[in-house]
Amino acid sequence: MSDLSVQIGPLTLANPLMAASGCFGYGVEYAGAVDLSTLGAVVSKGLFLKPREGHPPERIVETPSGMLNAIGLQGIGVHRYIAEKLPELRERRATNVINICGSTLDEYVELARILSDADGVHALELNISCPNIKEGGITFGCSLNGTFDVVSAVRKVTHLPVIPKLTPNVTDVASFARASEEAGADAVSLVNTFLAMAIDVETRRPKLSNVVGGLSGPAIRPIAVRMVYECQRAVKIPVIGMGGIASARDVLEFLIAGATAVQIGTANFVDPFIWSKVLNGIRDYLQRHDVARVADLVGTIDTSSREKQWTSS
Amino acid sequence: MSDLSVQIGPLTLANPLMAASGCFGYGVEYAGAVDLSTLGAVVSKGLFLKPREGHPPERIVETPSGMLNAIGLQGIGVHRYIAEKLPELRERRATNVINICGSTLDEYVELARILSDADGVHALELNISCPNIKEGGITFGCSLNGTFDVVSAVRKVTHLPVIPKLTPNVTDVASFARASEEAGADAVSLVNTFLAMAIDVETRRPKLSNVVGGLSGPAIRPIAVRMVYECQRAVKIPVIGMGGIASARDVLEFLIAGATAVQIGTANFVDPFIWSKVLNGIRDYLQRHDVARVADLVGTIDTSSREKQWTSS
Amino acid sequence: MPVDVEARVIRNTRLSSDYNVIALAAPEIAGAVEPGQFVMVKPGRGTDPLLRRPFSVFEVLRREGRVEGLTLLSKRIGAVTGLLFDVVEGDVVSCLGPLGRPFNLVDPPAEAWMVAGGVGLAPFATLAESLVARGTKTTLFYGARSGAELFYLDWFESRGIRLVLSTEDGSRGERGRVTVPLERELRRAGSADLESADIKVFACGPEPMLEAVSQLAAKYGKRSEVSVERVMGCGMGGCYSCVIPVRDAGGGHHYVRSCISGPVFAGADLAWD
Amino acid sequence: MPVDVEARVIRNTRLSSDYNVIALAAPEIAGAVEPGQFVMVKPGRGTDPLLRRPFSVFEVLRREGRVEGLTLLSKRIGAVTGLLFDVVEGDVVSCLGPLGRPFNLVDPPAEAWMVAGGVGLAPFATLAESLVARGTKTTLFYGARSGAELFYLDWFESRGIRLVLSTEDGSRGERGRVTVPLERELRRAGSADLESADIKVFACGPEPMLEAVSQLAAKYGKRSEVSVERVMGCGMGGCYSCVIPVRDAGGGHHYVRSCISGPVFAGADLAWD
Ligand SMILES: Cc1cc2nc3c(=O)[nH]c(=O)nc-3n(C[C@H](O)[C@H](O)[C@H](O)COP(=O)(O)OP(=O)(O)OC[C@H]3O[C@@H](n4cnc5c(N)ncnc54)[C@H](O)[C@@H]3O)c2cc1C
Ligand SMILES: Cc1cc2nc3c(=O)[nH]c(=O)nc-3n(C[C@H](O)[C@H](O)[C@H](O)COP(=O)(O)OP(=O)(O)OC[C@H]3O[C@@H](n4cnc5c(N)ncnc54)[C@H](O)[C@@H]3O)c2cc1C
Ligand SMILES: Cc1cc2nc3c(=O)[nH]c(=O)nc-3n(C[C@H](O)[C@H](O)[C@H](O)COP(=O)(O)O)c2cc1C
Ligand SMILES: Cc1cc2nc3c(=O)[nH]c(=O)nc-3n(C[C@H](O)[C@H](O)[C@H](O)COP(=O)(O)O)c2cc1C
Ligand code: FES
Ligand code: FES
Repeated sequence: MSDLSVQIGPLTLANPLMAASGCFGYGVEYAGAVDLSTLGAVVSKGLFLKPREGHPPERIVETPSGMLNAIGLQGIGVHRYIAEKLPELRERRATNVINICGSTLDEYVELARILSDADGVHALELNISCPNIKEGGITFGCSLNGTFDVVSAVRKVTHLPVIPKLTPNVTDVASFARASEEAGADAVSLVNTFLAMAIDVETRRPKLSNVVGGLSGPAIRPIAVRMVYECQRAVKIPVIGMGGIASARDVLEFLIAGATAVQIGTANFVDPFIWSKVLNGIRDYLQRHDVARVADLVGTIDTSSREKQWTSS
Repeated sequence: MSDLSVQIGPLTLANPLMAASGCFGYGVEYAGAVDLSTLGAVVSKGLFLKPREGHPPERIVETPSGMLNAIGLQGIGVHRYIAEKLPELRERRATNVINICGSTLDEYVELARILSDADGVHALELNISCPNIKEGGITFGCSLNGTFDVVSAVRKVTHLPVIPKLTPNVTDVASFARASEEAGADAVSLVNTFLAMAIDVETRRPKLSNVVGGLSGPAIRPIAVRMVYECQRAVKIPVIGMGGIASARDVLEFLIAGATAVQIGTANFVDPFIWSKVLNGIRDYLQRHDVARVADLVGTIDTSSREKQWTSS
Repeated sequence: MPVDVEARVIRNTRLSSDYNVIALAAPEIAGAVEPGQFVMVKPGRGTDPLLRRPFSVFEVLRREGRVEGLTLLSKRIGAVTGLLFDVVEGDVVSCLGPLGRPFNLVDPPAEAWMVAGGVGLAPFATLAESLVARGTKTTLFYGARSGAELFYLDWFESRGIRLVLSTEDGSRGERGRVTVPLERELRRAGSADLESADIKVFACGPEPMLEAVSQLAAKYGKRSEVSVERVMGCGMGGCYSCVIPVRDAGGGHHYVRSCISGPVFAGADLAWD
Repeated sequence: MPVDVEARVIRNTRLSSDYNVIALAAPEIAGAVEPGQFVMVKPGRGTDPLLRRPFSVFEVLRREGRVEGLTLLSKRIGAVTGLLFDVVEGDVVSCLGPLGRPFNLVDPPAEAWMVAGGVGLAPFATLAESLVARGTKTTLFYGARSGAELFYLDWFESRGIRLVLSTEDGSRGERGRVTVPLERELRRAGSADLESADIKVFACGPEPMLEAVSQLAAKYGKRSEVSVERVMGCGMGGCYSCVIPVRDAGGGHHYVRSCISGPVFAGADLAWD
């Protein structure tokens, strides 16, 4: 039996599959479909300090092999999360990564402080990349200094693993991974969604109430794989990859590109039973290829040229 | 009958449909499938000064609702293009936009000089955004100064409309549109492809010989529409939009977002007879919506909120 | 919890140029579904279309006493309903369910009045069967664009459901909106010359119709339950796309996920603005 | 020029767990196609899968003297061949063609030797018919993994084609590669005790096989034409994905587009290096 465990800084995950933030409710919604303790981790829906109503509908629209969302981070806020969701998650023995969002640096710090004291929190994912809200978040994620500042401020106040979540809406994502590493991050995760939009041509109005939204799903996978590949070569800390993963093959593609673990988002909407299917597919692959530990696959992409190379006459 | 003509700087196109560079051969390949004079314009395959062999296969790979390409700009070079292709294109009364690629600023200038003297060239599209070659091109396209310099250098040596083609692989594409406008561009076109990759998990090798390639096709459309929308609000010159257009609806979406004209690339591979279908669809829409000129649609997106807006209790 | 079934298409019956009924071999779901619950379906393979789409379970199919499958009543409006219109016997449709909160039934002597607008008929076949089984007197107010779009009338009649029909073009039943006969009958019921005035109104159809029905029910002092149709990404509470504003105690509103808190809501709870 | 036909599936015949033959109602293409030409097909709707895929025209179907359609011999290896394996009668497959350069036929007294590896059989049914019509003596060297993957043997035999079979597992014909019997017969033909030594070799199959066949033909002084299968994005010369290196006068190579300069090439022109 292959060893599926992977290491994210000080945290050991049972396997590399994490439920992506915002795509798995608070986790409890899916407890009937999947035994939460069998997941590498459950990443919570993005949490602010205070409850938020989010954007009015329409909040999603389907696009070719993808979807746009502009949920606007509707959520119950960190205090109700701790009071109402964490106990059940603890009971179900989920590994909980909390996705935190602030409008200011201080809010990130306060969230980190509060969550560091909570029982059953295993890591913090810093959402500095949500394209759907005007305040904060992505303004940190699109600036190297902003990224460095948030990560180091949070680093100072928590013993938990700190995982900044990077936006793909930048020229050079690897530089953000480096800034995160320098600031003391235990890992980076990427990608968040691509800023995008869709228009109803009959009404000439945006299909989303928020005008723009974030593109996720299989459509973005080739870009996400490239970004993971770039980041893994730029830093020594683990990279958590995501973007359009919908099968064991896709997970393996990210691992081989350089991801130590992966998250599945949109595909969980399509198939809430995806988790065991993907895990079985990975086990099968490891066996067929005689790989003892899933961690041995990470970054094993072979870019040496074996093509018949010749030059023009 | 609606007026389909649009204006790109000094150039009038019969309609807003242009064949995208690299997706229509040199144009002559498709002369049997579509009367080239009925297209708004034919954009040539990217041309260097010298012939190029391009990358070894595999050069393309399909991805969800998209494709990666790393052709590597195989081509016959500008001189053979003028000698072997332009005469037939002239004869077929095509409106010819030449997509030029250089490794240095001087090469762009020389290409512009040579083409300005050629009969039957109607505009220059500056490919400063090809993700598939190491030399030049995208290094200009990812730097505001580089973009400004190439555009102004070419501007100085040609009377032809100058259209820099922007890469989407940047944090703020609108700033590149502004730099282009300041440097004297007549229009900007976007998007070129997104840098991306795919891995064969069985061999752990990249699927493309060039490791990375450019993502095109319907998958990228929502991102491209957003970028066109941003650019159109940032500049006064026309924006030529592309990225995943595969139907009249998609063309209309780009026009409403702010594109004055559009290019169709990947979808022409799927359906070489797409051109008349799309034109008919546009005509039908204009009639149904009682719009006299297609140009009247440009940028008519209505972002005013008509949703029931209310705030949380 | 819901199950996911790769359901074979048993048959596809076209009712008009837009409406069809698809019979799916999904006995696991059909055997568990309650009236008002829905399934998330996806025909074909590949990632375009990507997301499943929500459909009410229309009928539960039984053969020789055993549950064989279920049907969907589908109106063609876009990508997935277009594919569903064209499926043929032997094709496979992924079907996840049952999902959502069902209608709350009523027992005699209370009466049930079902109000359907167009494809909003879908949840009322199973509801009618459950009501009839309890002996609850049931009426179907059913409105459509034209008589050619009023389906399954015999089906309901043969089960003893009283039909009150209306069409926008007047080609069958009363001309105009279904709320006109509904209000007339509510008024009449209020005047107590009807056998029973304990009536519960169930509605499914376009949201403006649901709003009107809820308000009419309230006006005449009747309970109402409406089944809403918001765009759903997952059907499981995971994505927060399907939210609808409900009233809260303080007089304000907040968004709840219609896939897990609904799709059936008490008409009085929704914040129709 | 090619035409694009929304072709109805007339029937889908499964030959094994991977191979099937799909009959398509595309008479416009079938009536125009020459042996060795191909079509670009796309089953289903939506944008995943996105691109068409190239397939040789396998048979031209005739009914009462009129061209009715064509068939494709498909081997299931991925997304589109998977969908084609599952199509049912009445489904629609977009079919663009005919495309590419055909084989150059030979007339008696020259002989034609066709060499097929696996699904590389596909272009040889139409080629055989054209050769037979000219009275050209024709042999099919046909190799596959096992006897169960040798298809249409009766079809070829009934048209007077001589069959030389080989399988990798030896379950039918000679054990091993198809190039073994090919070389033996080429050698024998060179020793002039055969009726005619003017032989043209046609090959289709995996590229290593095509390379070996070209080299054998050259070694024994025979002309060869091979049909190559490169990944094709458009089939029309638009994308430059399908390139293959050909020799040029100076002793070097350059890439040409196999969709419009091929898929059939003289074996001697390709730079196998
Ligand atoms: C709980 C529930 C039960 C439903 N039951 C049925 C049923 O039994 N039969 C049936 O035919 N339909 C039913 N619907 C509606 C059905 O889900 C939509 O018609 C379907 O999702 C459209 O998918 P599509 O791919 O064909 O259209 P798309 O291509 O996704 O959309 C086409 C257009 O319709 C709009 N649209 C999409 N979904 C909806 C919606 N829910 N309401 C209004 N407009 C929409 C889109 O914005 C777009 O403009 C139900 C919906 C819900 C939420
Ligand atoms: C001119 C021509 C004629 C052809 N005729 C036939 C025919 O008659 N019958 C038939 O079954 N096939 C034929 N092929 C091959 C056929 O086009 C491919 O099998 C098909 O494109 C695979 O599509 P897919 O979506 O099933 O596989 P994909 O999902 O696209 O690919 C699956 C795997 O196969 C690889 N692959 C894709 N295309 C090819 C290829 N051309 N050769 C080798 N590997 C490939 C991919 O890289 C990938 O690893 C022909 C090809 C050409 C160029
Ligand atoms: C509906 C929806 C809501 C999301 N909410 C969040 C969020 O709250 N915080 C966050 O960091 N990312 C959020 N994301 C982004 C995902 O976590 C993930 O980064 C992205 O969707 C790409 O992965 P995928 O293609 O597998 O979905 C959300 C995505 C979707 C589709
Ligand atoms: C095979 C291929 C070759 C291309 N070659 C060029 C090129 O030579 N020059 C260029 O500017 N863009 C090139 N492009 C980019 C397209 O012109 C276009 O910007 C991009 O594909 C997005 O449009 P689409 O989604 O409609 O294909 C190429 C794209 C493809 C798919
Ligand atoms: S549909 Fe996803 S939360 Fe309701
Ligand atoms: S397949 Fe596109 S050029 Fe040959």
